[in-house]
Amino acid sequence: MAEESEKAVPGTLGELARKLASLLSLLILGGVLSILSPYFLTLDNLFAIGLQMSVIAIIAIGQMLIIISAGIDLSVGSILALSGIVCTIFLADGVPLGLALTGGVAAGTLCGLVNGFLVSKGRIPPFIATLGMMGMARGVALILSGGAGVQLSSLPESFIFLGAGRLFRVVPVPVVITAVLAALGAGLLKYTRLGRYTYAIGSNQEAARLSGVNVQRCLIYIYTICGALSGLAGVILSSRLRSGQPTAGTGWELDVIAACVIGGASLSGGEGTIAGALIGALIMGVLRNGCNLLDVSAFWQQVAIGAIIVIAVFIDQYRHSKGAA
Amino acid sequence: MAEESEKAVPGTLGELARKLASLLSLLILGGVLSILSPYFLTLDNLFAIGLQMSVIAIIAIGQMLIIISAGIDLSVGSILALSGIVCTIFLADGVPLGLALTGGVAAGTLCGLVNGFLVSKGRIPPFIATLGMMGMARGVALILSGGAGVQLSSLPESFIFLGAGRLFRVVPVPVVITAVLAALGAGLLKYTRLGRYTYAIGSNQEAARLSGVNVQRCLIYIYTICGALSGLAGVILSSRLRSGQPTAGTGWELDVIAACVIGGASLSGGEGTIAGALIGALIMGVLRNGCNLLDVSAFWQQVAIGAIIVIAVFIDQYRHSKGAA
Amino acid sequence: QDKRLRILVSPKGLTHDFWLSVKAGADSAGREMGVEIVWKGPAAETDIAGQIAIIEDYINKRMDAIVMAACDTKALIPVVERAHAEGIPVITIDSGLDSDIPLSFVASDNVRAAEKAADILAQLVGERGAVALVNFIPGAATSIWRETGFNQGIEKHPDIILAAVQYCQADVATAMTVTENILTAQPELKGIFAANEAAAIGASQAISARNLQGKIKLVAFDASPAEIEGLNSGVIHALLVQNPFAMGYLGVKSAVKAIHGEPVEKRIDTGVTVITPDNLDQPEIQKLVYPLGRK
Amino acid sequence: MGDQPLLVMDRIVKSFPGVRALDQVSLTVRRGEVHVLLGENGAGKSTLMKILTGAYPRDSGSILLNGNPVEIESPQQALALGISMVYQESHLARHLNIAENVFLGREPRYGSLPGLIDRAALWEHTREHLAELNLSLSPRTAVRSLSAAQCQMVEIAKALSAEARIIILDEPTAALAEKEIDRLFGIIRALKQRGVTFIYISHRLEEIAAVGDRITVLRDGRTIGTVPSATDPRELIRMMAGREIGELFPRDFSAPGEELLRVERLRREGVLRDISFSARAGEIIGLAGLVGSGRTELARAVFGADRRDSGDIYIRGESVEIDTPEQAIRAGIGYLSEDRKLLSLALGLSIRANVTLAGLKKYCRGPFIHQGKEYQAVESYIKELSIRARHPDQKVRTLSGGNQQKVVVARWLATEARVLFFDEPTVGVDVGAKAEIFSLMNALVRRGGAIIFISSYLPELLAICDRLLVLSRGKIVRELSREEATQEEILYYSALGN
Ligand SMILES: Nc1ncnc2c1ncn2[C@@H]1O[C@H](COP(=O)(O)OP(=O)(O)OP(=O)(O)O)[C@@H](O)[C@H]1O
Ligand SMILES: Nc1ncnc2c1ncn2[C@@H]1O[C@H](COP(=O)(O)OP(=O)(O)OP(=O)(O)O)[C@@H](O)[C@H]1O
Ligand SMILES: [Mg+2]
Ligand SMILES: [Mg+2]
Repeated sequence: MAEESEKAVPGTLGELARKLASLLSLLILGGVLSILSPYFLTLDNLFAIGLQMSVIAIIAIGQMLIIISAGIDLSVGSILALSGIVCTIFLADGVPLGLALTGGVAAGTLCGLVNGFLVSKGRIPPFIATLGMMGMARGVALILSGGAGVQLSSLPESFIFLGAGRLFRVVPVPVVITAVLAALGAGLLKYTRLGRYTYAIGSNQEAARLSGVNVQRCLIYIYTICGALSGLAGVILSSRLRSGQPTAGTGWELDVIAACVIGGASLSGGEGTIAGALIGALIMGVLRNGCNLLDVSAFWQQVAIGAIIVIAVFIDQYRHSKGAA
Repeated sequence: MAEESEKAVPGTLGELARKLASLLSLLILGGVLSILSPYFLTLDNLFAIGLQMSVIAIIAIGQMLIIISAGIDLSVGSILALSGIVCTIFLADGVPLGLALTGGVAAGTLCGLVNGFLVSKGRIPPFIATLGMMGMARGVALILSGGAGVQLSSLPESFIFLGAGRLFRVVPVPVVITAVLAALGAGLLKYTRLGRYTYAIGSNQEAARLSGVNVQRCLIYIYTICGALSGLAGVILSSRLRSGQPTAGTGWELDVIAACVIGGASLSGGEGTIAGALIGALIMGVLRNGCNLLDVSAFWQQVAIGAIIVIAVFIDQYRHSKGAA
Repeated sequence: QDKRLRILVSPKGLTHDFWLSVKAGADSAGREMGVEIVWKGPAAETDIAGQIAIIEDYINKRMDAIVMAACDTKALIPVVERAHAEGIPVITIDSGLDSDIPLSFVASDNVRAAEKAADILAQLVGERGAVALVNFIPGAATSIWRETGFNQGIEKHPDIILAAVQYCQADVATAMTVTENILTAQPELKGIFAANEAAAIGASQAISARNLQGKIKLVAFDASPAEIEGLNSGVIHALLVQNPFAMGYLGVKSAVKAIHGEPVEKRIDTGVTVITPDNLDQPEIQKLVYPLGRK
Repeated sequence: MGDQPLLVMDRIVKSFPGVRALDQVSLTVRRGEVHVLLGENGAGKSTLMKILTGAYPRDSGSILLNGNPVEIESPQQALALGISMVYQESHLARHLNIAENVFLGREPRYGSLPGLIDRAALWEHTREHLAELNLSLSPRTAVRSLSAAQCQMVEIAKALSAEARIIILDEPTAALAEKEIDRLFGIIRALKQRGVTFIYISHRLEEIAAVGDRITVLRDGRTIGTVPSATDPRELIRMMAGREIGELFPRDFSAPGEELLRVERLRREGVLRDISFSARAGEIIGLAGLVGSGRTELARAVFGADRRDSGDIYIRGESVEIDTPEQAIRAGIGYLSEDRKLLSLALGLSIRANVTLAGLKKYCRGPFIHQGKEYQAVESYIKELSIRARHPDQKVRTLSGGNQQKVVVARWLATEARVLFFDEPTVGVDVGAKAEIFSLMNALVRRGGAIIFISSYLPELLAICDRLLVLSRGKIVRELSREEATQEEILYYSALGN
């Protein structure tokens, strides 16, 4: 909102306050849950949350880039499914693991590339371009798999390790991957030209163009990165599920976008951090986990999660405007 | 895109070109289908399309208002379900028809009102506010119905008429309702203050505020109208389904938004017409219908629809920039 | 023009082995009887309006008969009435309609089968302790029947408590997540009933990820290859298997009969079979599990 | 009680996080006067006025209208009290047409039904107001298709049409040329006769003398004093800055060097006709012309921001391919655009990100930004241009208008471009900062660069350009050397093609 943005806190202090606000929501949520359920604050459960959320979080990193550039990617869930299917079909056909993984991620990357082309060269609004890709990637995933899950008769150890392994016997591998990717993403945004241009495009695309930024090329990069990350997430998920599922990730696009917005991104672009994407993804994960731990009935769970998403953002908004007014 | 807006054709001529472009996509689509399938251009089939799309189109009218104001409403599908449930529960409890219908629409209106409050007074980004409502309304629909469809033992004739009746024995009632609402919506946008303010808010919210427009009140009106229309659509759908379905309308928010964007709306606000919403909804409907008539396999259908959505908008975009450059 | 009969077979969903087996059965009957099968269902099992649109479109396309698994017991009545009015015979399979128009209903009894599942699970956990239900879509008829049946079954076993009910939205990843969370919240859990294929696969992944196979008894519906795999590896202890192939096959056969004006049976029960590691190798079970032969 | 002041703003305090923008500022305005607010960039002028219109809440202090305390909490309330304002930043809804913008929030009603707009009356009233300003535009023209100057005129029409008792004009002439300014002053005088009171903000001192009655000077968020408009400009500058300003137009002229840029037969359908000119090292070339004469279009076409229909561009005698701004920048051409909000600034980003946006490669090793070098450079520009900011990472949105403009100037100085198009670079910049910008321009051409300087403010053009190109209807109608050029001469040729 124009009004709100005018009150924005300048400089690093504001950024910090903003980050802290969503972090605060996360901590409150965690605190409440630890009181309500003795199982919440166990290492097992925390890692389980991390594991459950890692797939969403990896996609959220890519989605965050796109949202910062004032775009949106609705196709992430479908790309995730397609990549998982491609990877497992390769594995089922006896293709070596490395090649199968690469194939899966490549499928996602390709979809992202197409998104990028449609948005930049084709001038198609991101919402429509990726909505189209959402249908196409899902359709192809269904066609390739014939509609059924792709079962693997023999599972390479290292494939299982990707989704279910533990580093040093403790930390789940997907969590480690997420952390590494998040660090890379944050570095990209902060320390590279592409990152800087992403913010500039999201804040004022025409100004970026008139400053010599090759807007089209940047957009292609960003959407491709998001596609690649969705592809990687799909491969990891299929390792966790030990199969390729053509319907995996249905509706996750909204979860991922919600994670980004809860984490402080603005859909009108120019704002957002990778840390925010992670915190947002964690809030969503903790919410779901908490509802299950407390055995909230599935129907009430929908109500509760809906309400808490709104409240989390409201707290953020409120602190934000408080700090500034 | 900033670039695009700069090249925009000024005044009414541009509007017309834009409208014609999506109309053109629709006509091309219709033409191709009439050649490919002898069943397409039959009165039965055309009314079937109209009937199938009327629910989506009614919601799209409300969604269009919100998109013009630079917002988005993800909760329309859930509100539709909730309203249907409320109405059918009332009917099942023997409440008189008029009251039951009012109750259903009122439930939707209330949800819209809450959306409006969250967005305007609560300063919660529309995406998040309505994402929350999407969960809450769906949850309440499930709770009220106990998760199962609400079955009606006796069906009042006039209730059935609402969704399945034919005016003068020919035109389906929902199609008539859609036409009337569309005319009202177009009038609202063109001839009333609220309509002009909707464009102004979407175009430059701060400018509207500084000109003395009560932005918050306008937003509340707009979201309430969209809620009411979704509620009405829900009541009509439950008449067509002869039952209340708590899972009705799942995922329709994307269809509705796509209809608006295909019809020329811009998600960054300030642009769009009711005629466009109708054309967009029709394009989506004709696409689905065409895939059925041509026996396109369900998986390929997803691919095809995804591709055609992109192409339709591309044609629009291309003509648009052609006309202006 | 081609004089071959055309029959629309409309399932509730297009994915998962269950519906693919129905399709296999329908196709096989189609080949046998020389009719063309059009396979068309909504994208999601909750998309009732989508199924209505499909049936409407195919009535407009003048199909010779419609075989359908109804997404809702009431909502599809008006279109079916229209089909009837146009003289198109309708057969329901798997999920029926509250209407007399369908000439036949070819299905197994979900409530009874789920009740049986409760008995088996109770027996497996030693008639004592906490069990959980991982169901699929809240509000879907089959999902409700299975929950109802399971509840009825559990009530017959006084020392068994149903500690948690969660839904997986017919999505494997969600099923895995909710099962993990149930396992965390219910450390005393003895057994799980997974009410469909996706729930079963997700639950078995969650159990084996925590190395609880054998300790948690898992009883599940359906018999996809992944579930058979689970049965072989000891994660799943019993499967309740319907006969989707027969539903598709008999549905189409009845439809052809109806087109030719021959009488058809109003209710055909395709039955439910319990598969355990012990009887898996029996030939009739193998036929049920691999209707098209082993892949 | 003829002596009672119309408006008193008493000890107004307003803080933004980290900065006290207004510290006990008081302002007394008499009925029927044109009261000028004067102050350096960031002094608090706009903030004070936004408090008066209810756009910002104030922290403390009181507002008296006709001696009665009033609470102004929203723009609606201000309008109801008869206060309207032309904001420094454009506030038009670009998707609506002129009439809808002019009457936004005050549409004529139709019939008794609530909410209906009398569209015929809307067009008619708007046409009258436009005619009053001598604007020959249809009320139904979409605002997005107007040039900056036309937008500004529409904003003025909007403020005047509100029939307010107090009209606030925050730098209304920044985007206007001589003719429009004269017309505006005429209208101000006429309305003054009718008892309307004006508060007028501008950085052009001779304007102030021409139209103002009394002047209140602000510095660093404090009131320095109120003086009559006849006060000596040097005294005013001293009050504003708290110090003497050196030379206002620092420039040393020397013989131009090699040819840097040559443009031949540039054409763009309907906008530019057969434009040829060249620029040499060490030159500042002025582009003069009326609003809509195509100066901006010329710069944009050379810079690759808009499509050209034909024409060749040579850099140091070699033909270059320029179809995008990226290529132009690579060829060493820069373009500072006239609309800082729409076309220049990423308002939500930091000063640092904005300053280095065009020249980011300079601070990079491969794809990586060398943050230390970047901070250093940005900090030095903040000092050189005296940008009033607390930190290089402060968001540009929170800067005052003039300081935002300086950020844009810094961006182009920070590139390695040797040929720079400066389109109205001094819009909204105070006297002192203007001198600093000119001195930087001077330094740049002395190092062997060339600047093509577009300004609607003729004294500026005359003072610092080596030669002037006069544009009319998209054609260069005359080239004037520094010696030949006078205001009359320029105006004469500008009007030629019309
Ligand atoms: N929204 C805001 N948030 C934070 N600080 C602000 C905001 N708006 C203005 N300021 C600060 O308040 C001070 C006064 O700004 P103001 O815009 O009133 O200056 P001004 O006198 O109008 O200057 P100019 O001549 O450049 O327009 C400046 O230091 C500016 O940075
Ligand atoms: N975005 C636009 N769309 C259509 N026409 C435009 C647009 N911008 C400018 N024009 C028209 O192009 C012509 C020249 O443009 P412009 O006014 O920018 O020239 P200028 O000499 O730079 O004047 P200014 O003093 O306003 O900068 C004018 O007739 C103007 O109306
Ligand atoms: Mg100012
Ligand atoms: Mg210009």
